[in-house]
Amino acid sequence: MRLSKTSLAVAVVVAAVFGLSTSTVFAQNEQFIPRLVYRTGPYAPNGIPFADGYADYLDMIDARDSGIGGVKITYEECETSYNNDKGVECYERLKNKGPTGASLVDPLSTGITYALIERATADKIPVISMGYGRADASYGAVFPYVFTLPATYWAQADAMVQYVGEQMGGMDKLKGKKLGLVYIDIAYGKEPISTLEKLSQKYGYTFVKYPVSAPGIEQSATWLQIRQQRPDWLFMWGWGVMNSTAIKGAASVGYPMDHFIGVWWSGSEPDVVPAGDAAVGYESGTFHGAGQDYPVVKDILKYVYDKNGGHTTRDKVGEVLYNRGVINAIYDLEAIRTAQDKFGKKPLRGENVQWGYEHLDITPQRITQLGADGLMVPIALSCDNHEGNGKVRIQQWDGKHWKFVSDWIQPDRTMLTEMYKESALAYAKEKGITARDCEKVM
Amino acid sequence: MDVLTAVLVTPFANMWSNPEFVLEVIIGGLLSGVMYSLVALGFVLIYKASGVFNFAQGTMVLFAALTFVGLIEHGLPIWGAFVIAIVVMVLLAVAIERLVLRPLVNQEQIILFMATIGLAFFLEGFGQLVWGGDVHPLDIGIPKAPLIIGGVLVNEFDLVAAAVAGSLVAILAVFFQHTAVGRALRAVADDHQAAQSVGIPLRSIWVIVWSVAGVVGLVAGIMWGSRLGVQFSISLVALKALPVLILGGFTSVPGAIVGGLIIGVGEKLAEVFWGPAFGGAIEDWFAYALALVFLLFRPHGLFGERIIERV
Amino acid sequence: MKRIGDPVLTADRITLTFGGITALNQISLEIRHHEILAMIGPNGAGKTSMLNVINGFYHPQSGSITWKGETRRHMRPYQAAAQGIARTFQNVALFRGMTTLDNIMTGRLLRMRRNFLWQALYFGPAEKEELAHRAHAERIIDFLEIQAIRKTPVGRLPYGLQKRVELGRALAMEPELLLLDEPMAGMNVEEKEDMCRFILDINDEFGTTIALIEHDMGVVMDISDRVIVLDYGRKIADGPPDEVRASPEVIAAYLGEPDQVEVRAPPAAARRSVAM
Amino acid sequence: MLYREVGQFKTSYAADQAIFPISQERWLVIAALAAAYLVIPAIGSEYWLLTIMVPFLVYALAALGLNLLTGYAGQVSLGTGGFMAVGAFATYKLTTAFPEFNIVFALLLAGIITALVGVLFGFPSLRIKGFYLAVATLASQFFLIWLFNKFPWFYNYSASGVISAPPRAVFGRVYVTGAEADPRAKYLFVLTMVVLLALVAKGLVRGRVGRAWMAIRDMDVAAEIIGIRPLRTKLLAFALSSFYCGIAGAMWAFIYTSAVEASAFEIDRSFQILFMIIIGGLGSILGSFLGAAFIVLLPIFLDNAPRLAGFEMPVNLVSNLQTMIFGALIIFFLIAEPNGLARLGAIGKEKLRLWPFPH
Repeated sequence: MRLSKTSLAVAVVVAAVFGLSTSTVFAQNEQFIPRLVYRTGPYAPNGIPFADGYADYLDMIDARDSGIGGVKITYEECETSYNNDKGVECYERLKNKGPTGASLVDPLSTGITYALIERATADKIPVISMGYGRADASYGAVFPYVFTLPATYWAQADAMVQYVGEQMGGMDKLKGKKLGLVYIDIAYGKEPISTLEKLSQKYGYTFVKYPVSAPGIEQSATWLQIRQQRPDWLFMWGWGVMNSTAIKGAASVGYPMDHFIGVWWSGSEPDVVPAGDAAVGYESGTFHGAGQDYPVVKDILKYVYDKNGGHTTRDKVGEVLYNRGVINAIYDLEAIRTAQDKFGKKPLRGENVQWGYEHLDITPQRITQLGADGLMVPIALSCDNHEGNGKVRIQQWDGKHWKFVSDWIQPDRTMLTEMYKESALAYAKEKGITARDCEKVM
Repeated sequence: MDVLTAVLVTPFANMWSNPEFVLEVIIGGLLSGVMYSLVALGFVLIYKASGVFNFAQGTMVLFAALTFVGLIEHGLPIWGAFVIAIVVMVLLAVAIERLVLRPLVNQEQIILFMATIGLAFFLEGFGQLVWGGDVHPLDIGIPKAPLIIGGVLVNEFDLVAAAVAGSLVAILAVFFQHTAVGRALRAVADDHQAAQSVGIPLRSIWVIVWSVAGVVGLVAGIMWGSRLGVQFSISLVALKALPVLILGGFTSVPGAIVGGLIIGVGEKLAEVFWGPAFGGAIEDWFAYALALVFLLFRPHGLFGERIIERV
Repeated sequence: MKRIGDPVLTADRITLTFGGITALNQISLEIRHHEILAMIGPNGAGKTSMLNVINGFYHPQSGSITWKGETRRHMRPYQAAAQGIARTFQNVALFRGMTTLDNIMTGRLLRMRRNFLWQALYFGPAEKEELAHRAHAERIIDFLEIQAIRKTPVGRLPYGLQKRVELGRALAMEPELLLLDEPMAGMNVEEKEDMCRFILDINDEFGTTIALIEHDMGVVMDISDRVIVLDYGRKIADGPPDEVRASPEVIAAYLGEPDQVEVRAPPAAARRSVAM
Repeated sequence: MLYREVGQFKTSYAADQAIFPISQERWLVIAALAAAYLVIPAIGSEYWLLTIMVPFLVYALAALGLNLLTGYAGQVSLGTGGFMAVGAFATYKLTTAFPEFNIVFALLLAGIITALVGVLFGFPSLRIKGFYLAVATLASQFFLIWLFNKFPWFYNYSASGVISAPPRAVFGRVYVTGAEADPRAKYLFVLTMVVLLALVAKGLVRGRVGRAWMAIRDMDVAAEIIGIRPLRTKLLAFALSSFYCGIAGAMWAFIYTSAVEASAFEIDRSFQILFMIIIGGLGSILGSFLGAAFIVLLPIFLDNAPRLAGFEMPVNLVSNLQTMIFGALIIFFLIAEPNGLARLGAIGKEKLRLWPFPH
């Protein structure tokens, strides 16, 4: 008896799985955006605000100006738990949704970005890895469908070094100083190393690496070493639980917080709050502002939260990662808008949006129109520049809020462009890809 | 060649040149080790009494911590939250015994192990369903300031943790040695059938053991939680406890402590002095390698009971 | 009347101790070609230990074993097996997860030559070999009259049958010397009779030399050509059944009439040595 | 009267030793293969082929490998992920160093390399047993992942340590890796590899090697006394098991995700595959496939179920519920049939034989 019950269960499951289809009915005038999010698992604390910000902005746009150019923006979230193969599954499941299929995809994970680059290129769907993913993809000639705006890890590393130099009163002061990098020992954490090594030759500082094995819940050895070697400045490429643990570690060995600068994924509320007072004075990079007093954020409160909508609670609106989600949404929609100007105000295919991204030009005026003054910086993309020369800013945690402590810093573009190109061409060679000639592409 | 020097010469040179630092690393290792032991204890208790390798222990730590912090956020005083959390863990133990262990009684180890994996998944989902995936800061007023004692840096928090672990072990020891329940537990640990035949109710014993393991998990959860903030990643500390287990032996409470200390010191020394030679971040696999070396000489761990094969 | 040949195996002053306990004390004995040798003695006398020494499971502290003219100090059980020594165990040691047939086939492993690459392909040589050995296994199954349980997992079989399968597995190795550790323990009369028949048949059909341990004096006296009596790790008698039966030492060891032997509770020390 | 052995008398041992002695079974398998080769590629969408069938097959292969080691030879291992990583990185190095080298050879060679590594890490099994061995194998897991993460040589000095599959063809223009590869080609390639390797495994376990393994598993002392060399036998198990896992890992990296970093083969992977063989059935080839199906397909189904049922739920709710149900189902199946889904099938068979008579 018991047997028949279980075998029945098996049968049902299998049958249901195989009955699973991915096609559903759509209104025709819609632009579909797949949302790869992680609201569960080890990185949920960082994934949740980002996903909320993005979704809220789309809701606001649909509520306020009923879509882009009259085309309603629809989206569907898919839970990846920051897990590469689930990310691939989500992408494949959602890429054909909507009347025109997925307009673009935001993998929201360096690992998933890597897994999607080829698939998406083959499917002609742009991959928007905003401030993560593979830096050399900024060289659009080799990576036509990958975008790294507004700045890559390499750009940020350079900006951080510039900031440090500025703090010490001149880049020449870096000579003979010791710069340390605490990083999570996976692909993402290793991204800045090449840049920082290159710069160490340029400015003559010594560069020390402190890898922390993932997930980074145990770091005492690392901090004992740091206490011993006393680097003058300390950068951090951490993620999730590692960040708060590192901040506590720094405090526990009495490392000066204002000399401890995290990557922009190490500079949000979930990273500092668990560390409590220890985190006061800790700094991090960023490419956008935090807080609620920007017109666009106010609009979200007005059109979404005042109408009892919204994915989170009012007080969480404006958190660093929330605003980052908003920024990401702004970029995506602006690209769609740009594409609409060329291809017409109708649902667009991935390759149209790709064109939109390659011609994306967010001017100061446009930023004002968007109500994002001070929230974001102007960027302009092109066929071979998929990064758009975004700027980086340093912010500091005062125990309650993140406050800017530097002006917008322009990373050393000439050096970076060279590095992107070199690395990208190596990749092209290995893959047997022939780079596009951006003179011909218009 | 220089690899050899980096491995065989430089580390010892550094140690020699800076004995104070060595001492500091060793102390740091001991204190981290204690934190591992806290988690390992839960495994040992359950394995000892029911021969089950409880894969869900890590998740139980997370679940307990989430419950505790969740209650505090709902405005309960710390002691209140603590008591209720204990009650919750006991209820959990009862449910597990009724729904998982009883139907699977007398099954092979591997099956029960698999069942606890199912349990782990369930609790993982349930905990996040109830308390959400956000990170919950937890501060129960343990001081965290760094102390410099004779040039050696010690973290107050770690000292408190060590004290907690110590007293926990002491309590368990008393519980096992000097109470009727404890005697029954030891009898069961020795031989299920025999224990039953002298009228020890196996089921209630299991409930008790899983409850105790739950409470130990709660304590571990609070300590780790106030260190990392209560979040999903806490369940991953279980991986730090496994090498401690094999080194100390699945069946020995003192083993869990000693094992923790050895692993802690070993991995920290390796990371600090040998790490650079290999590009760092070696402590994870080193802990296992260390345990493995011990196993080759004591196949059942330092304090584990050895099984005599007879023909 | 069968012809008993020269010694095939000679044990010379074997001494084996576990911690403080002496399991075997200066024991010398020989096993002659084609004979059925019985080892008797109270529990813990060291009978099983002696078998374990002979097939290399234990390594004696002193003394040596000469097998087919070649003297050895140290060897592993699988080497003994390779040299043609098979055995069964006091408490059945079958592979419970496998069927009767598979258990018996394991006895053929040593004689299978195809390596795992052939195995991987299976068809062709490996299959041919497999089938040849299957045929041999089937002959043993017929011989032991266990056709009915060919495909039954041995875990489900009654004790008596398990003992029979274990004997089959040992036979499958086509051993020259077969060591049987209490082949009839826990059997009823019919089963015992069958087992006796098998042992005798094996001895004259295959010409296998057999050394067995048995408590049932009746059986021992009936089937064995020669009897060795051990007591507390010492050899106290060695000779034809009738002679041994008469030996006063043996009678003393068994305190009472030899023909109705009760198995006494062994002294603690001895019991320990058995447990090893 | 569907399922009968009656009237199928074996006239030769050969017939009795055949893989599927009962003709119904034979037909069932042939039908399954036909479906896998003809129907699925015909009707399966890209989503189906690439994100459900391919991972399922790759997982099944890895499970198969682990089952040889754990299910048949009785050596519990948690190093599977590490061995998969060896396979993946070995293939990457081989195929980037010798682009003209056919991918099939690259895979097999990678498998052999993994086998050697497996032997290396198999040595402790001579002394260490059961759960102690299981946890000890974690040493290899963590070490290997660290190794591939740490030394740039393994990933050709790319900035991030991610390896991505260059386009490679089985023959002519039939690409099975890289972007332009046709999903069907990928699927059929993986399918063929898995089917062949499964047959090989079957051949191994029903012959001499398999019996030696099971003997060691069931009672190593007795096994030694009938002439089985424990170390050799165990190491052979480690070698072959790792060979399978290596190829599985390579296909994971090259055909499924087409870009991985070492952490894709983290400890979770090892656990996942252990779950598969326990759920599917230890010591059963079929079980490896059933287990893989359970662990791979069930979560995907549970993920989609609410949407299919037509009501929207927040993803985090869905995913948490999914985890809970998944866990509960594992326990449920264990209580229903502790010896795994394969055993469940066997019981079903016995019932069918008796049907319609109860006994």
